Amino acid sequence: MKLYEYEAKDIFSKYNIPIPQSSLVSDIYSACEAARKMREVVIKAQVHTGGRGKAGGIARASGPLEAKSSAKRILGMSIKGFPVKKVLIEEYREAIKEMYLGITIDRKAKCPVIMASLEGGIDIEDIARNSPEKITMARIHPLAGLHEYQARMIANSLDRNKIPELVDIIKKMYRMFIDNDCQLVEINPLAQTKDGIIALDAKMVIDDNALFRQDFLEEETGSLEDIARKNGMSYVGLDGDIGCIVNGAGLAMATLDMVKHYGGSPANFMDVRAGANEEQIKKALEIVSSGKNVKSIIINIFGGLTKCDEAARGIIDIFPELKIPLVIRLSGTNETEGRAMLEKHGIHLAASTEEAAKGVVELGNSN
Amino acid sequence: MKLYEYEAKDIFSKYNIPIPQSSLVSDIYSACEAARKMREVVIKAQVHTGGRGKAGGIARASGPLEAKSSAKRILGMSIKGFPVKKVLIEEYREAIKEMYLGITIDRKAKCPVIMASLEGGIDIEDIARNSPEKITMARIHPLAGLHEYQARMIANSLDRNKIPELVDIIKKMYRMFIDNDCQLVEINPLAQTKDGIIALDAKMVIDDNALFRQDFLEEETGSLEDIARKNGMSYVGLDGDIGCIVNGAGLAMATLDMVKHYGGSPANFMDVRAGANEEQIKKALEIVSSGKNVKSIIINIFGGLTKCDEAARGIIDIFPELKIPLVIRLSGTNETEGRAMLEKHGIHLAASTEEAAKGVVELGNSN
Amino acid sequence: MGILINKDTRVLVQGITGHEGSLQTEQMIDFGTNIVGGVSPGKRGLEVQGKPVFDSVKEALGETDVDASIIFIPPKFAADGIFEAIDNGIELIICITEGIPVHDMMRVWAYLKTSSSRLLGPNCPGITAPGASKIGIMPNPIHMPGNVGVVSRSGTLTYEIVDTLSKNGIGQSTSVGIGGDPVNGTSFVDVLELFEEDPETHAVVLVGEIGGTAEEDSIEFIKKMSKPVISYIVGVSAPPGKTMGHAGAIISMGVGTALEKIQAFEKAGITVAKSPSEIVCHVKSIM
Amino acid sequence: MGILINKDTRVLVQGITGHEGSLQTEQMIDFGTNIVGGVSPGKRGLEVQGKPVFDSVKEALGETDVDASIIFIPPKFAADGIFEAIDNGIELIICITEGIPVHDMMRVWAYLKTSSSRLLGPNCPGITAPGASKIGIMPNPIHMPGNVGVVSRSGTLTYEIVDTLSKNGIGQSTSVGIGGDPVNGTSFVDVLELFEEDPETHAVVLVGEIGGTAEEDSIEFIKKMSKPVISYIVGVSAPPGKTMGHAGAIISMGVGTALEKIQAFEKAGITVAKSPSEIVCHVKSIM
Repeated sequence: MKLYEYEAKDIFSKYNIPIPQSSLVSDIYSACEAARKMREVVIKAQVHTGGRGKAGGIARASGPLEAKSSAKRILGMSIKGFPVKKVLIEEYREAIKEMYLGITIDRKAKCPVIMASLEGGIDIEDIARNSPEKITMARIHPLAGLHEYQARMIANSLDRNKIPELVDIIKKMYRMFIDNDCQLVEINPLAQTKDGIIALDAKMVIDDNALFRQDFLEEETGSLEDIARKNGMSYVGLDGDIGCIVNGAGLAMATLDMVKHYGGSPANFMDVRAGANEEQIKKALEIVSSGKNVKSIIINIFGGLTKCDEAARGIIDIFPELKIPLVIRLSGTNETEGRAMLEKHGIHLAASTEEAAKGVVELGNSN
Repeated sequence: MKLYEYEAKDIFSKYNIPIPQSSLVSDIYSACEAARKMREVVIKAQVHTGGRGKAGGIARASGPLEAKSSAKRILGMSIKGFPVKKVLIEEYREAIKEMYLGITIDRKAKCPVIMASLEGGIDIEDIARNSPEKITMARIHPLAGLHEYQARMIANSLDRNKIPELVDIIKKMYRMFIDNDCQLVEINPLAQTKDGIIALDAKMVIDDNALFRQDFLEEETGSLEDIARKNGMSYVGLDGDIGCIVNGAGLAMATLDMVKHYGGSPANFMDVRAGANEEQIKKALEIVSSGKNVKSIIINIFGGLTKCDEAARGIIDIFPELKIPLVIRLSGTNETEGRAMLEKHGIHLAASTEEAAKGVVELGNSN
Repeated sequence: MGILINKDTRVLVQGITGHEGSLQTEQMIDFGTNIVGGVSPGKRGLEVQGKPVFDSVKEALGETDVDASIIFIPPKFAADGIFEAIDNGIELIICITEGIPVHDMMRVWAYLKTSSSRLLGPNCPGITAPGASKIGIMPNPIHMPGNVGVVSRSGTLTYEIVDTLSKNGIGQSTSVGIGGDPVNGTSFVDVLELFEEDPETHAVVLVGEIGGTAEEDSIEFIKKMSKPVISYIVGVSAPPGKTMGHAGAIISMGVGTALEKIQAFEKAGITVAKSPSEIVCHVKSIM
Repeated sequence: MGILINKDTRVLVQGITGHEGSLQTEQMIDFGTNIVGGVSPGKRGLEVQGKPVFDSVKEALGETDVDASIIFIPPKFAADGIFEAIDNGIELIICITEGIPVHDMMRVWAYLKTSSSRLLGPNCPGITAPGASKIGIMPNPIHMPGNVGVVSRSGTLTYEIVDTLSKNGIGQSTSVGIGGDPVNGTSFVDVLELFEEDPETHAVVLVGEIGGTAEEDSIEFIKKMSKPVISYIVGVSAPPGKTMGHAGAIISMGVGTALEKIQAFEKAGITVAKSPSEIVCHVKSIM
């Protein structure tokens, strides 16, 4: 779960990591009011995507009027498909030097890794790819935690003259990473100003699997992704016209690959997960069929924990209302019962993933 | 550093481990006042020694007057040489069942160990010796910390019907053990009452080496032990008449053994530690010579970090005022300089620990 | 005999009284697995599918020998169950649980390295040795004894592959799901090493997917193997940056796309099948 | 050649710019130890006794090879220094620091076990191979090359024993102080194993003291040794329950009195000397 900059900065401030003074606003009058209290401000779009600067989602303003007009422009924007509903009005702080500091999970070493670079403010992925020697890394033992010497080493790589200040930030940041079950905490840029070191931007991604022990609230956007998640499923919208409902991510990817292989174009990726019941299958069909441009649907279930008769019941429940043609494949647990139920309703079944994929693509071509 | 029961219970209450309501008092009027607020009370001597119950340092009273008279008796007591200066007036809680719960350090396994027994209230050492099968133990990985299943296992061994309550206490107790750098945390008895499980007694020992990062204040008793500690040395009073000043615990023990071997009886054990300087040697002589019954003193220095000439200077500084005969042995770093300085003042030196020990015993015999 | 398990392997079920634990215990017993009992705190004295339930792994070990443990504990307590199994010296731990926080798994991994236990999973379908034993949740009927080893990061896709092989007359020595989470206990290479040593395995089917570098990390070992390896990697159609169903499938820092993996495999001369039926063709052509 | 170190051992000094670190570096250089540099955070570029100072162990390793590290860091940061040495793969770590919190050392010990480093100490006088190298703080002049191995839990008492041996013409192969803290890195048995294997060591003097069971734990190994072991255990006159100078010497739970140790040794047929001069007698009688 991605946090917005302002949410991340709230947490930063709880850990006493220095951040600029700021106000979150969602209308231009509040923006104007907020800017009145500061000398020079930055107006920043709050969206869950990178590159908002390049897209014009960040503006500097001196004075409330200028802030108001910039806020007006930004609040009307949409960045990479994300409408800007809130902006952060933040006190402008001049950076003498911009650095990068981040903590993420090193999948290969299976431990947290702290990364720091003197080249802050820009895309860290580019630096990692093109000049990895410009990144200092420290891998953290998950049981022993961050060693003082490691914090010092990272600090030393950023600024030899600000070691205690940087060590303090690094230690707090690591604590924050652990306490909040983060997959990523990032300060980019971490700026040196005349009044000390300060986090100008803040990014945090929380492990979805750990939300049961964290206080973060999922945003209610009403999107298909959210509805699916609330029903214990996983939905990703794509550009094509074939809806795909599969149990298990691997089989789902295989199904999508196959659909593409036969010349089709998936409209989405819907993983109903292990053990999906009648209700979930029904819900999955509802969600997928409500996706824009969906012209046909493939359902591919290999029952393990998921039972084929449960899946069949879910399909039959919604089948009469459904206006989109289906291609179904059911295998595994209670396959015979499931197939029999569907066939009784005159629903034809494919024998394998490949046959089903081919079938759904042909369906599209014949339309 | 041992904590008093009331200090330990203060910490228990910070961690929300249930304890009886209580007041710490040092005079009988306050004792009376405190007892007025409770129905039935226990008056408990606050001393740094075990066995206060057997010594009469604990009394039960119903009503303020009875409490007052018991407090009067106990505040006048001395238990194993410790005068009772404070008593805890504690609400009496009837125990349906008395259990033992403790965390200490397993030196062999080099990790914390949680111990629990259904036989609470009595001497856990006796149980450990005589019926070890009555103690359930869980060794804790110092980096991984207490696992939930371990807390559950310990809880299960105490009371199958109170697992969540006990798991909660065990987890808090472990946290307390770690946070406070404890060598020991003990609840004996941990009592089951009609209102739930409660810690009736509390014992905590803090690692002296960790006091730099803990808030505990050493008690100011003005004892020779305290004065020595404040001067970076370690003093233990014994029953004999030969004062012993040695650098290093091992050499000190060897010296004491040798003194005993030759028929002498040490009055103390004074370890001036590695790197003792002139001032410390002087202070050590002051402390040791002020001990009661000290008829002669042996100084045994094997200089490593401690320099023999520094030691000699310390001895010479105080020598004129000293009324007790000395036997001195100096070896190691700057030995030649040290010996020369002492000999110039007519102070004779022994050539080895054994010679010095023999010498100091003979000195006593000749008196 | 296949790898890691055989018909004598004595299996303890951690979380046996839960819905899934109980259901899958029944399935495993049907398969012929030697289930010796289960663990469920506070449920000592119960029986599930005729097997005794204990309060703790330690208590179970006081009553019976155990070679392997399978974990059906919910995500919140699953890591603790793994710690308990490790501390009690269980040699093979198979964790089925999906959705364990990655921070928990990093801690488990660091702990595991200090022990001699092997962990399969989490978020995996377990392991099946057809005709001998199954410690996992793969559907019983799909398996067929034979000489192909299957190793996969997926769940249902593994069933699909195993089922396709069986239906085409290709039996398996052992099928292993290593799990799709970013931090798991057993890698492709760990399993490939075992297959390479196993006389009953004549060829290996490796099923990979986008995310991480688990597939790439196995290339050097595959090149040294004496046995043929057929690979199948899914997720070619996945857009970069999207999570496709589980945490393991995040494409980050420019590594881990299916295409990159396929290209790396092909460059190393490893056969890459484009579909389950192509796997069958390749296996038939070499056996 | 003695054990663990020789004249070629390249030594890094962690905490080299401190008072003690600098002083002892000078002494070690005088002894002939191959000091390659030191570490002191923020002091890069300085020189101590002509040796370069680095900000970190990693930085030092970028400039020079290191076989062993000696730690003179104050108690508050000493454990961190050990972690740094372990993480950088230093094979032999000798920690002189006295007064490290026992909780820190328990964490260090658990960490150490996951590595291949050996830790000597803390709160120890280090190790001396007479005529070759000294990594520690034992006074230079007391040593004499020879064939007796010395292993001890004490500091100054070790000097006393080594000095007494030398003055009586008995040279040492290596003298090792394992340290007196309750949690330390190297045990008597670890050192005895090395002495048993070392052709230059013909007999061993073991110096023990009250507290813990380090001495008792070595009995089984001593009984199996081909080389004679003379023991000396101090603290007979210590009253039970009193801390005699350092944390290692607490008598707890009825184990660890000097008398119990002596009796256990004598029961196992191990020679126990009653004084340094008796050690000399025993050693002379067998060599």
